[in-house]
Amino acid sequence: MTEENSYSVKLDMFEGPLDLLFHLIKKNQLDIRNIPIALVTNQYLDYLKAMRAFNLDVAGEYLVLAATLIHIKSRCLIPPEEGELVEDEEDPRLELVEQLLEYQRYKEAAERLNQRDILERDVFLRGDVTLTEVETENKEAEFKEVSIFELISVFRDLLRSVVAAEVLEFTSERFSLVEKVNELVELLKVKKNITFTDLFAGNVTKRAIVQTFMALLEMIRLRLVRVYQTNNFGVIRILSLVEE
Amino acid sequence: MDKIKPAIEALIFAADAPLTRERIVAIFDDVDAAVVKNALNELCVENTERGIYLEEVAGGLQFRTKQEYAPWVRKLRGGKPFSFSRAAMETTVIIAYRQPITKSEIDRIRGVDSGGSIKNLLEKKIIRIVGRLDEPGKPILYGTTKKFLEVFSLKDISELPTIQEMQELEMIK
Amino acid sequence: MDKIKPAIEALIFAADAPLTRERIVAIFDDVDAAVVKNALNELCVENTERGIYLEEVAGGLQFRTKQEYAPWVRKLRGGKPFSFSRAAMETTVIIAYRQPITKSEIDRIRGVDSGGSIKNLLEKKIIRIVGRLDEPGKPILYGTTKKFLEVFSLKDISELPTIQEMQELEMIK
Repeated sequence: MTEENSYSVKLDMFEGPLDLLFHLIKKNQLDIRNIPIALVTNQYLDYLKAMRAFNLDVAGEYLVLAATLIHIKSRCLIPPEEGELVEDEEDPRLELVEQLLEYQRYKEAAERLNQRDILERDVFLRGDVTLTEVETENKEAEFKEVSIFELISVFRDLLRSVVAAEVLEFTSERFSLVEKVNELVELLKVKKNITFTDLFAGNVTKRAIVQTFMALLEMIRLRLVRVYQTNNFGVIRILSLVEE
Repeated sequence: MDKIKPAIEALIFAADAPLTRERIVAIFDDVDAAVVKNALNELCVENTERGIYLEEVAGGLQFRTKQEYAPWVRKLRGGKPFSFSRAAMETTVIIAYRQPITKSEIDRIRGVDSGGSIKNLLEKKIIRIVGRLDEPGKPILYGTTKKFLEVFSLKDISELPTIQEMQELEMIK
Repeated sequence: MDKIKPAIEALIFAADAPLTRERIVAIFDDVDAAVVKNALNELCVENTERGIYLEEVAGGLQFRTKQEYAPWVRKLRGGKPFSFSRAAMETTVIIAYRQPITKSEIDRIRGVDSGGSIKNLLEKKIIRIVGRLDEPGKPILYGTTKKFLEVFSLKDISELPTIQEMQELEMIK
């Protein structure tokens, strides 16, 4: 194993140069307020080298911080000149330390925020509410509940008219066919096309299979679908012809 | 799991459409199906002192606000609820029983033009276009939607009374 | 009205967004405001054996599924749970604490370009543009939205621990 492999990191593991620096501080169990700048700078540069070795694009920000670290390191190495007041000499690490502390606060705050009950992860709303649309979208019309008896009374009146009696012939077989057709229309709305085999996948009883098949025939008759095959023994596909 | 009932409630609440019993049973695949089914049955008949109740609708289960609190809910929503006009009702009935059906067929049965009602019902998502007839002019075919079932509190389309049942009902009245 | 509590529940359930206490009080205009307020307070602290609970969020009240049932709800919903990348989370938190804030200030704090995260958060409506700074280039100022509060289950922005509290926490360490 080469030395580079011990730094086998993905660049996207870090959120940026500060995050990488943080990682190093934590790894070496260092005090942010008193960073041994030479050690950290060397390790930081090693990481950058490793990233490059893995052909990862090292973003400009990483190089900027590298330059800053090298600059601080050089300033730390220069002994104070004679006669200079040492106490007045600003710690060359100070600005970086402040930046790191600030960043740390937000990192921790982000962590705490992440521990809250997050919507759509930990807690959920009534399913038919779309959160993004809450504030802007016009609400769909609301419906007054209609009882089945109101429906029947309308129907009864319709039956009295001559034509209606003649055309409103139906049987329960017809209902199940309609239901199956509706189900397949719904399915095709989502999938656009399905295979013949998939169509029958959910059917366990002989009756269900017959029903599905009858529904398919009805849909072909009504030109709701087209059934096609790409080659002689290929998969049979059912394609929706319904335009939205 | 001992908290199966609240877990089911959470599921039904979070679903974006009425949730079928099969689907619920399938989701609790680590729980004995009989236990889930039993819990479901209990939930359906429980009469609580809450503002919402569990309704069996459009083939599944859904929470709804109790009817007695409708006046306040309407006040919240603002505006009047959509109510079906006589024409819209007739058109809906014909489409429900005869789907898929063309406009000209609806017009023929009603004896008047149903264009306005159809447009209205399409907008309200009570009906939808299911396809086109392979005939000159390729007339559009209409059918009912899941929303239709929800609005009329029907489990599925077969819950609509058949002609025979209808005639029997007429006898009773 | 003796059934004020279930009526309030129905109302909150039916609302598409967190419902403020004021709005609820206003809807029950025929009931003494103190009675409504009292019922609201009771509802907020009630700990029921249900799958849903009442959360005080973004200035209002809202029903949500309890956290303990999240695994099943996630199973029902399918797909990946809503998740923020670390970058998005950091950007969110910086905007939350420092709003109104410019992109260059966010970039400075994070030490990295935050353009991608900002775009993402704008799309998700977690943040929004609140104005422009009166400076050369008129940089855009960002702030958090109501949806931010909703997503992170916050009553209001002040529920976030203050920077001072955070610094104190830091001292303890």
